[in-house]
Amino acid sequence: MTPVQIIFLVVSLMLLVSAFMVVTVRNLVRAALWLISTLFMTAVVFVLLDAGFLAVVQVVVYIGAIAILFIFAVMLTRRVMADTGPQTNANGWWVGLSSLALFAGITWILLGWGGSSADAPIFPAGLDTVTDLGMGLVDPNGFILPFEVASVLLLAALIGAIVVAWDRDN
Amino acid sequence: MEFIKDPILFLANWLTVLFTGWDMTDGLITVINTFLGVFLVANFGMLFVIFLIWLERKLAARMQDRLGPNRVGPYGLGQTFADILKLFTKEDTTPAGADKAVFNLAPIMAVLSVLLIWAVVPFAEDWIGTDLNVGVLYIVAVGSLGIVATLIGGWSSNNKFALLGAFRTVAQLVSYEVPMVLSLLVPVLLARNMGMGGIVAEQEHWYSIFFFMAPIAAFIFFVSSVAEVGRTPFDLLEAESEIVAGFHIEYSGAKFAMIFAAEFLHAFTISVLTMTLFLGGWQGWGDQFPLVGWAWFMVKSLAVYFLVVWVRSTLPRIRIDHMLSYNWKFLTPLALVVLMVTALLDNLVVAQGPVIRTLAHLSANILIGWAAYAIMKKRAAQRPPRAVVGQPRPVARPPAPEMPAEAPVLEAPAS
Amino acid sequence: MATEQLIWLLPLPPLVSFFLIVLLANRNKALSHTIGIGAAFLSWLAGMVVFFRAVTGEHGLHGLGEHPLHSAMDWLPLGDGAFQIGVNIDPLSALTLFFVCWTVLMIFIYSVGYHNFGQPEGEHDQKGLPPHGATVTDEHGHQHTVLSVEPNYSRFFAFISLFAFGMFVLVVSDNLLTLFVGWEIMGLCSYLLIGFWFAKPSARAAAIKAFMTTRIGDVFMLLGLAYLYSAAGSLSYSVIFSPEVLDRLVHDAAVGGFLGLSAAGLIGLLLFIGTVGKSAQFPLHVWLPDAMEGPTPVSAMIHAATMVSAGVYMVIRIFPILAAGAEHGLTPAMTVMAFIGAFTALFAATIAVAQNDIKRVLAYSTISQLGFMIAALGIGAYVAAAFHLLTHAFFKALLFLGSGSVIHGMEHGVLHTGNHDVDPQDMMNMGGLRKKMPVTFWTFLIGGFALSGFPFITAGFWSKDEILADAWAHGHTAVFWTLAIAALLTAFYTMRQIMLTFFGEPRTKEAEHAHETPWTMTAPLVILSVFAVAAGWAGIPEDFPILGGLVANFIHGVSATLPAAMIEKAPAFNVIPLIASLVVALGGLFLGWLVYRKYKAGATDPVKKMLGGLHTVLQNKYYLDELYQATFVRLFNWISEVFTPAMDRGVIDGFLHGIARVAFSLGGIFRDRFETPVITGAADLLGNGVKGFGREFRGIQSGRIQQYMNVVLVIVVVLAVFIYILAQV
Amino acid sequence: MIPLSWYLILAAALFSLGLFGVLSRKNAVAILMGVELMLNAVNINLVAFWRYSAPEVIAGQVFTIIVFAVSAAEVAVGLALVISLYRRRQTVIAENIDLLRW
Repeated sequence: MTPVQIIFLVVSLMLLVSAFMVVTVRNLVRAALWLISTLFMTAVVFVLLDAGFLAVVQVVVYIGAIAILFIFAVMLTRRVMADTGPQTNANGWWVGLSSLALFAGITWILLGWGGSSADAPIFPAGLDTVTDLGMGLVDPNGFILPFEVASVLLLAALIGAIVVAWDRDN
Repeated sequence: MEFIKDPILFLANWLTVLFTGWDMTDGLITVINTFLGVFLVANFGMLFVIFLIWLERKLAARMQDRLGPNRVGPYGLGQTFADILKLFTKEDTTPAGADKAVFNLAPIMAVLSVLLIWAVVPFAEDWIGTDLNVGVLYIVAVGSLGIVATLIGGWSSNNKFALLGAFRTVAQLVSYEVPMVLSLLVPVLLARNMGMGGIVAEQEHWYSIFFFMAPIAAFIFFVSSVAEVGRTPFDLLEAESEIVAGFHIEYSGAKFAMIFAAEFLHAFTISVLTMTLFLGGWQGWGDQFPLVGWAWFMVKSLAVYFLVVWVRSTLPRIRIDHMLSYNWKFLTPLALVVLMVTALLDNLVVAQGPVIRTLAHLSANILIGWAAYAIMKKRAAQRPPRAVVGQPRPVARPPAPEMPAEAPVLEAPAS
Repeated sequence: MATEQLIWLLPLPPLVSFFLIVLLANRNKALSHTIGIGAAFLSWLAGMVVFFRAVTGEHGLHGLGEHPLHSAMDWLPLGDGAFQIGVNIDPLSALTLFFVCWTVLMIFIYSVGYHNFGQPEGEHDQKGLPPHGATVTDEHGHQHTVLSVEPNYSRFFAFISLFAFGMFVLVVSDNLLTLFVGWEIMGLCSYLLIGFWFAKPSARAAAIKAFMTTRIGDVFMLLGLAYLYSAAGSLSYSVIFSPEVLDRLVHDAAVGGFLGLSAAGLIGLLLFIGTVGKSAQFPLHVWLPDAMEGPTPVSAMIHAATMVSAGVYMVIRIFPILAAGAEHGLTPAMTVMAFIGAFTALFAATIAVAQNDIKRVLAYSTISQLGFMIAALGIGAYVAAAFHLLTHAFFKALLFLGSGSVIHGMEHGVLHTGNHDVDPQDMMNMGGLRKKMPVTFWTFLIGGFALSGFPFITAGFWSKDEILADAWAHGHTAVFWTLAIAALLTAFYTMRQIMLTFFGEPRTKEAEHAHETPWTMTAPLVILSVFAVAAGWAGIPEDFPILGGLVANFIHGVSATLPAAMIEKAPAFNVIPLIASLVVALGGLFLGWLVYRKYKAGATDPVKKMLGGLHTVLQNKYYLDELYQATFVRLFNWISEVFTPAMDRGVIDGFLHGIARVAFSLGGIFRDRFETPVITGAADLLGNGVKGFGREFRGIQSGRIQQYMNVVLVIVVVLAVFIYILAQV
Repeated sequence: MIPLSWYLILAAALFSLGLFGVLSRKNAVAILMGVELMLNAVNINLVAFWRYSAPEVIAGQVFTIIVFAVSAAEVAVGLALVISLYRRRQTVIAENIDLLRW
């Protein structure tokens, strides 16, 4: 066990525990806080994968925007702050079992796949992924089309969200 | 001399030699050294806050024609320590019905979000926690943790005013993040670098500091940073006269102290960031070695901090709708225009040498500023005049001059 | 622009103007007449450009016959090839275009004044009635009754614009079909315009009468066109007037050996009947005097200068067909034309003598003058007919507009006195207007002298003299003398009209208060009077003593329109017809002056004294209207009454009802035997099946999205396992 | 070093947890949180494959960025829908929102 492996295991454990809490706790604000923890841990995983830029973007986008939106939505959609009663519907057990089956199946397949035990290649020295990413996103031969489509999607979502949530009565 | 020029490096080298003598592995030495560096930076920040609080109180007092703290210690320097002592000895209350874990988490996150920023602040050449290549983005990222802290602090207090404060937090902080990020991109564009060290290094001449190239961006960044901190005139999230104290109404004792300290430290942090991004960071005249750089850093930062205090102690709080429309209808469009103009213009003039580049950017900024001013003036003229509901009435009127009861009869009427 | 393109575009401005006014400018009087006059001006401009380019072109007017300005395009795809329409300017159409352009533009301008543009709206005016005058209060507080603006002002300009379009189409077309299209557009417009004041019963009746009467001619004309098309295979001038086609037409017997005529003869006769209707020749002339119910510009231009000229134009145009085979004397068709034309000329002239309505005199005079032209054609005087057509168009338009101006002045007087019993059109009520309306007087005098054929100066003299000379030269003495007497009568009634209207003392208060008309009305009069004089100089015979050859004889170029074989040299100068025309013109005028020189108000009309009972007959137009009423109208009424119950209700309706009944019972059988059991049954079965299926399975649609996804998940897992096992085996 | 399979198994676990949340939670907001977990699992996979197969090719990171954008859009619209729903029907329980049933 190298220190990096230990760090990974600790981070993974925290990530999975947080995720488990997200889907099980009754109090939705707490679920949102656990979600923040999950997202933060995901950012750490990105760092471990030498994707620092993505880690920072993960924090900006998910924690800075999405998680706050979640908390806000939770607060806006209730009369009383406390959650009462079970937050799981009648399918809970079935869903749990089939999810577990899915996880087991994927894991089994992964373990049977030779490529999954591969080690990472040495990270090329002097590789500036931020610049490469920036160039790639605006390169006509690269990913400019998905980039533009994504921006249009965001614009549409922006307008759509405003229109949907517009309180026309007032 | 080596020590004088760069005490940090000297100490690091000395420690490395010492630990190697103790038969430690290289990895462990790096870990210990890094930990010591983190400890140093964090404690510098936390301890400097004590001085800042005194400084701010003194400055505000001077501006408001008061004396300020002057009892404890020379010039009242010990006042803050007395306050700290008082806060730590107060009862640490938790409201009934509060979400306890979250309630306790909020102050920690508040301090955390500010302290994390200091990881990328370049104090001097080579004196930097970590020169992330996405340093500017990192600042934005950890800044958003502060929003979460305020939000969950307000929510977990189980108090209506605290929740209102939390809502206002989201409205204000999330909104002002937009022009802040946009204006942050201007130095990034000019430096062709997202790292803080790189941005400072780009401003090596006095005429190439980014304040001269992008005064409007600096202004936008400064204003939206003040709003991010939530200080006057943007202190709507704690507005004492409206929602008593906003999100931290239920906090007391050490937890309140943490929120309080985080706010002051944040105020200084934005001064540091403004200075670093737009005023050349640790660069200055004279010999360049880290200790001098650090001195320049402190001087410039405190100068900006003075501005922050000045703003706080002179301006009144603005209304919430004004706050939002100022952001969305003025700062954001302006930041977008400045960003686009800077991006296009810099491509044209970057090869012309630093002086011409600065002049071109400066004139473009002046043009944009004048246009923005003209547009605002026109729109202000178009606004329908406000209905006058009543004339201002003095509370006390001077007594009416005594009038003679009847005009004196000068002549007897002719009979 | 190429001249051919210009010819194509020439008729369009009035059409555009019609739609613009009808659709957009209906409410705005000034805009309406601006559009209308603007369009007329554009067409006038185009017409002038085309005219001068045509006559000064590389071949000149004489060469234009062989090389007409021509352009055509495919229009109606037929079995083999396509029916072509096109434009064509040869000497005849160039000449016609010239006077049409001028008179149309003048009439547009004149209408502005005639319909009292700029005057207030009358209090009692309503659409469909002539304006009754408006009461205005001047600055002194006096109330005056003044002329009021026409309520349907815009509509008038729309209609005459459409009318002008029809006329231009007729003139520039290169085939008889588009000519007929323009012809019928004008027929429609004449109906609309005669009935312009449709609230007047007399106007309504006149409109219907005009429409129905000309329809009789048009039906025959259409028959002629159809026959011509089937015989010649085309309606284009260039084809039907080619020697081969003419030759074939002459030598083919008419269909069914009709009266022993040749094909050309029968076609010519049928087309000529169209002209009889359009140009108001006996016996279809009855509509024209009644058409005077329309506004004066309408009567003037439409029923004197242009539309009736169209009939003559058409008959001149088809002259090669009429004259085909005329080497052995006149063809039957020409004989008929000569007879009818001469008879009409005399017949209408006699009626005109006894009329008192200023416009009716002119209407009968028009009929008479058209008779001159028809007669001229009948004796083969092609050039003379065209010449008279040109001059007559100018001076008759001038006379009509002048009479309109007189009536307008009289209406002014009527409004002044307020005595609405006085008919402003009755010449007996006039007199002495010479001093009141000087411009109208002088121009009317010029027009009247032109009509009378005042020697040497006026256009009418030269054209009428040419007809008489031709008649004499070709030895048609009967025609010659008939026309000479008609010309004498013409001069007489013209002088009578001038004397009654302008000379002597005013016979009524209204005449005393008559007033000169505005410049929009007098300016066209002046311009037209110039042409009424000058148009004649273009056709002075070359061998005329002294005057001959002073001005190049332009009119003879028109003969170039004819096929080369038919062109005849102008007859040599002969003194007898000259003396005859001098005598009849001057004598008629002198007689008129002599008889009416001392006419006083209230006195019996001297003509009546002279003619006695005959005068009554003449005044009642030989009782022809009554005769038609008693014969044709009653006959058709009787036929209708007999056939309506028997034929319409019994046979046609019965047949239709029978069909309906059969279809109804068939429907019932289908419904009961097929529709209900088979189709409805199958559809119901399907529907009920789907419904039942849905009822059974709807339970799985719970509306809970998570349940659906759960099902999806389970199925995915099961499928994955299944596929995995399958892959292993 | 860390084998690729660790990351993949982590992502699989995160994905399954997210799926469980999506399918079992009553509250619509919580369902959206589950969706976010699943998207994060996808992101971990993408980045892991990028790092382990070809770090020079930037495509893996680009896909992640696109997923960020999509999830931001999804949350914005989804939460707007939930709030709009709450205004009209006073509930955010997914099971009660069954207007589209037989």
